[in-house]
Amino acid sequence: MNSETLATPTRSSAESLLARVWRLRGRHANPQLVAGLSILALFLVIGFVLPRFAPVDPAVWNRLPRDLPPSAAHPLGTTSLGQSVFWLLAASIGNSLLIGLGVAVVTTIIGVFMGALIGFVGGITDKVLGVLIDALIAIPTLPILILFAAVFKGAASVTALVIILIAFNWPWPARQVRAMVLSLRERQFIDVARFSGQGTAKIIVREIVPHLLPWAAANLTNTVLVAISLETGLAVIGVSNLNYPTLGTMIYWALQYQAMFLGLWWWIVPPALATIVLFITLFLCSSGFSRTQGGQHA
Amino acid sequence: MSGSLEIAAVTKTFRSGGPWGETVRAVDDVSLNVADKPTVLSLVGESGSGKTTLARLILGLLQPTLGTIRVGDYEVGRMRGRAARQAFMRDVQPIFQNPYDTFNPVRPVTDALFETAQNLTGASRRQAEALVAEALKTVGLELSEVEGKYQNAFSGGQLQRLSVARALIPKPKLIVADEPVSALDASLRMTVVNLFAELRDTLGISFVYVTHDLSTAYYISDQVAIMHRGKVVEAGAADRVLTHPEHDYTRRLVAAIPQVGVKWDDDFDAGVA
Amino acid sequence: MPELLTIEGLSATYTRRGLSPVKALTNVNFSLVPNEIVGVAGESGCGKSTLLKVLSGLLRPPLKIEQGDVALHLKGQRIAVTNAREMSRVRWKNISYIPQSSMSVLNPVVRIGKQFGWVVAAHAHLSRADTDARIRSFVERVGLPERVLRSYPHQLSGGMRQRVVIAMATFLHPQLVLADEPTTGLDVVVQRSVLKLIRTLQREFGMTVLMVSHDMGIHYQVSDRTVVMYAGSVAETAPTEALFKKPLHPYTQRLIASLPRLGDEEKRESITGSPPNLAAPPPGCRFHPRCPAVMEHCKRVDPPLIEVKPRHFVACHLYPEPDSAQPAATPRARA
Amino acid sequence: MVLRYISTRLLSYLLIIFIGVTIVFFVPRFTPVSAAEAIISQAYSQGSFLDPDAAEAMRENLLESFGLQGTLLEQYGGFWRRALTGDFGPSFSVFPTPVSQLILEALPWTVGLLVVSSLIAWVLGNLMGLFAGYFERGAGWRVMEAIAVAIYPVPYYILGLALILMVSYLFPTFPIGIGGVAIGLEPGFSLEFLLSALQNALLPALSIVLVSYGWWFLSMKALAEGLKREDYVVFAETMGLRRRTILGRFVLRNAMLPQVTQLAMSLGSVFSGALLTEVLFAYPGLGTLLYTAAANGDYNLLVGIAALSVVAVATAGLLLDLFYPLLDPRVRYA
Repeated sequence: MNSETLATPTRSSAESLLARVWRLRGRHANPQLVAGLSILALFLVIGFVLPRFAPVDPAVWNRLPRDLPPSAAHPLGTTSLGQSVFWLLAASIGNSLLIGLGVAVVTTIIGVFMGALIGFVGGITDKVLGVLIDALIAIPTLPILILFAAVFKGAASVTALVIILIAFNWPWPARQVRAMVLSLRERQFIDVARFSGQGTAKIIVREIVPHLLPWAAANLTNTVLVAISLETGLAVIGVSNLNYPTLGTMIYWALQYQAMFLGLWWWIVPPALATIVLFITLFLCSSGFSRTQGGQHA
Repeated sequence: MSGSLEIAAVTKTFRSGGPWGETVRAVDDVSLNVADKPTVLSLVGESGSGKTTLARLILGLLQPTLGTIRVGDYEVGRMRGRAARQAFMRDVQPIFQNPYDTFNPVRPVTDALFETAQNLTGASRRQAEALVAEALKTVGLELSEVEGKYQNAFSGGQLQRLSVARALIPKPKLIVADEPVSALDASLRMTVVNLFAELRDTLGISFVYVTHDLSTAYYISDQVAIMHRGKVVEAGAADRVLTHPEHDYTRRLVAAIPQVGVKWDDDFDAGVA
Repeated sequence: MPELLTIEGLSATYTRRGLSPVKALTNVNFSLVPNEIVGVAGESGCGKSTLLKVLSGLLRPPLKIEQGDVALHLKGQRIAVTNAREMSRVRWKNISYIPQSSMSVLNPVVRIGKQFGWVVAAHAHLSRADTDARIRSFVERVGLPERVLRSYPHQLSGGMRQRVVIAMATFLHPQLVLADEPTTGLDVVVQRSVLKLIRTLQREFGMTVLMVSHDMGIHYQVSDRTVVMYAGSVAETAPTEALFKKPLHPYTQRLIASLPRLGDEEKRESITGSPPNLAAPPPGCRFHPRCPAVMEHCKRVDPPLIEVKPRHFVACHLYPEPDSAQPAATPRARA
Repeated sequence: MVLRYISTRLLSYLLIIFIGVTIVFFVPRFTPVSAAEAIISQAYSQGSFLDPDAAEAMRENLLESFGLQGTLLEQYGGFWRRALTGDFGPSFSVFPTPVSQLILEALPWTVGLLVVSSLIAWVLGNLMGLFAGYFERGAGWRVMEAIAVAIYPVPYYILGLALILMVSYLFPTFPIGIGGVAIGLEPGFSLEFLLSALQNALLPALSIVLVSYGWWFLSMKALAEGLKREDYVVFAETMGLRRRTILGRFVLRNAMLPQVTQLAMSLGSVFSGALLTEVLFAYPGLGTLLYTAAANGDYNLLVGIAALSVVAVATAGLLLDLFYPLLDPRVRYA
């Protein structure tokens, strides 16, 4: 007998994930998540809607006069390559998010599927894949990514990069989902579901997956962060596809043209700042989502 | 179809700590028989005695390392194919210890009842409704008052009755109840315990009642098996085993129950355990 | 006999933003005298654990005392449990605590002997060697081999760990020990020996033990006096023998009658209904929706706790108030 | 029992190295274009820097590295034979210096920078996180948390970039250096050399310290908040133990278990984004070496660093596994 059992029933853990997030606006405010999602929405608009209105393709060089400081015509000035920083930034944000989301969505799906499968099926599948997953996690990604990217310097497409990022990132969610499924599998309601005549697939989908959703949302945003960070890292040292505008390649070109030392701050500061804000935003979302998990085990 | 239970020389070992770990005999060469008539068999023991493992073996949730278990016409764990397993589940149903974990917190409690009806009896949604309502009535609940609610809307006692109702839907011959009342307050326990006795008498269902509580075991059992460190140390008619225990361990167990009305004798000393 | 602890008109609530406050305790009155074991019985949500939290003086939000007075009386000095400063001075030296789960109350990565040493060092000024020697002999006194002092908690059985915790709680010979379900999770044979240890130490040191347990059988075996709580209030309190021989409150009667006994074929029934939601308790007597002897009066007026027989108090309208009795009398134990 | 514990760990250690090195071998081969061709053409395009003899020698070596003469299995076997002796061939960008020599020269710089800054961040972050988690209610701790939240998710190199921007625009007088030491200084234990090295390591170290400080602070705070509610901590408070004992021997001691694990992992993963920080500051460590190798298509050097990173991370994990039981009595080689 404690305060928990005395209290009126806890808020229904049956609420959908979205409802849970939404309700957090109110009394049990989760300001982190609300702030994170709001700024993320802003980034999505800047990255995916704004570029449609670009007067000139920002990816093409030498369309505009070079090295112009910010003005009414060019809100963030122009680069030494004759691009509008403002429109280039919008396109870069969009592309970075696209890479991040692409990697994150596929990674999370593969991870949840593999984790749920090996966790629930167990046995030899679990042992073999478990070892593989542990090894893949222990292997540092960046040097191998650089090795891969360097071998194809220039030839590696963005798609190839995304595929490699997926290949190296699915083991994380898989391992965590496996652990969660292993503990969920011990819950009584799973045994009850078996004795209700439910098949394995239905048990996974109906009984287990709903418990993984808040985690999956947290993992998704976190993977967006990791993927963008890796891509940016590769771009900053010049081994990704440098013709594809992303936050990383934008910083790369600014550094290559000595923007910092030539006083072209409007070229280097916006992408750096945008990257920092984007990372903080994604982190707020991801840690906010993990906090909504609290209601799960009421 | 019958509800007889035949446990023949069953041993279950677990490995602790990985593939090179030590082997633990959770259930050690246990043989028990329950005749084909409505019976309550209690498996009584303390934590680690192997009683829950044995219950899970009977349910087929674990496979015996050695020996066989037969329930009616089935050899547990040897059913092949979904149809055979479902047939087994029509005859044997479980009730678990923790009422708060019996129903998935993210789904309405009645989902599990409807799924049982539709999967195991092949009923349509409408027929299922009648089956669910009937089962709920047996345990003293109305479908209209529970439908669509989640587990946190119920007390432990109500959840445990819902759990019994779900188990009753396929009209089983045997219900295996693992510590079904230990999470309930003493004043509410007898509702569930009396319900078992009533179901045995009216519907002819046999029960395997797993418990560490000797008083309720005495109260409803026809037969009792006392388990200690994986072995059955004493088994027989409940009245005989619990009021005139022969095995030393059973005696110590009986002597240590804090019963109202029987004062402990002062020179009793169980020593440090 | 002077009182050791007095509880007068105690009401406490759990308050949480956005939820209606939970009235965990309502107008609780009783007191403890030196050298007795008082059992507090009751089921989930009856307020027994909250009571222990208040008595130990470890009040933390969301728990809050609404009304009433709880005080310790030590050597003529009166210490309110809400006085954090004074309480921290007497804690463990004069009033100690045996928690529920010995599995998790010991630091898993520190040897028992070391943890024991910290407890002693925090309250007594002894030399290192002196401390060690006394701890060693005390550990033997509670029936444990000396080697447990060199062990880590996970290397001990549940019964041994609980003995360690009991030793820590009684080492300084406190006048009052609060025990919260001290045998939960232990097997019955071990439970019996642990309870026996508590009683032996209590008699030997002349301590007072307030023991909370949901198990009526334990109170029957161990307690000198039993307090039965229901829905945050005291329903009945009496010397244990009298309470079990002739319970007066309908709740106590039903509760005892619902317990099956070995060798007894009598049909046992649960109490109908379930305990009230303390965020919105029923008016009048809180037991009235479940009471077989309910009267109109019970639905409106909360019965006061009155002494119907010497040292036997009950809060029920079935027992008329004697003219002389003051309303809301405090049951005083007379030893 | 001890033997079993060690052999299990050793087995998984070897397995990780096996899988990791195999990936390093196969990744360039599982690609649509022939990696060898790509590198050979790159090598030739850089042939202008080399005399024709050296270019030819390089080509020979490249063919040998890729083992293009044998079957895939033979190539793989040859790769292992050379890898086990630490022989990754000559570097192409600094031909014919052996890769192992280049790595050995760069390693002390990286280890010095990363180990020192990681340890500083670890100690500071854990201490602050401990107090912030234990005394949750203070407003000051909340501000610190907000700062940590704002810094931790940013990759090291982006923060490094931000630091450079701030320093060059806002505090132009700040004494930063680029490179390992001032130009012209010979390595040695002279005061001048050490000071110069310290000065030049300041900014890269600061960016690493800040980011990892954020991580340690946040994780320690979460741990301390959780531990504060653990039964044994509450009981210790009930028993009136000294606050110093509770903080040190109960909260900190138990929080150390996961934090040491994490530290070992993070020391092992010096090959993460922290390496890229070096590039920004032209700091002469492994990161810059990796960058040069990538920029010049120095295949041997890239493979050498990648293989080294696999071994280093796996070794850190193994050492952790072997020492962990000393820290946590519950796993005493069981």
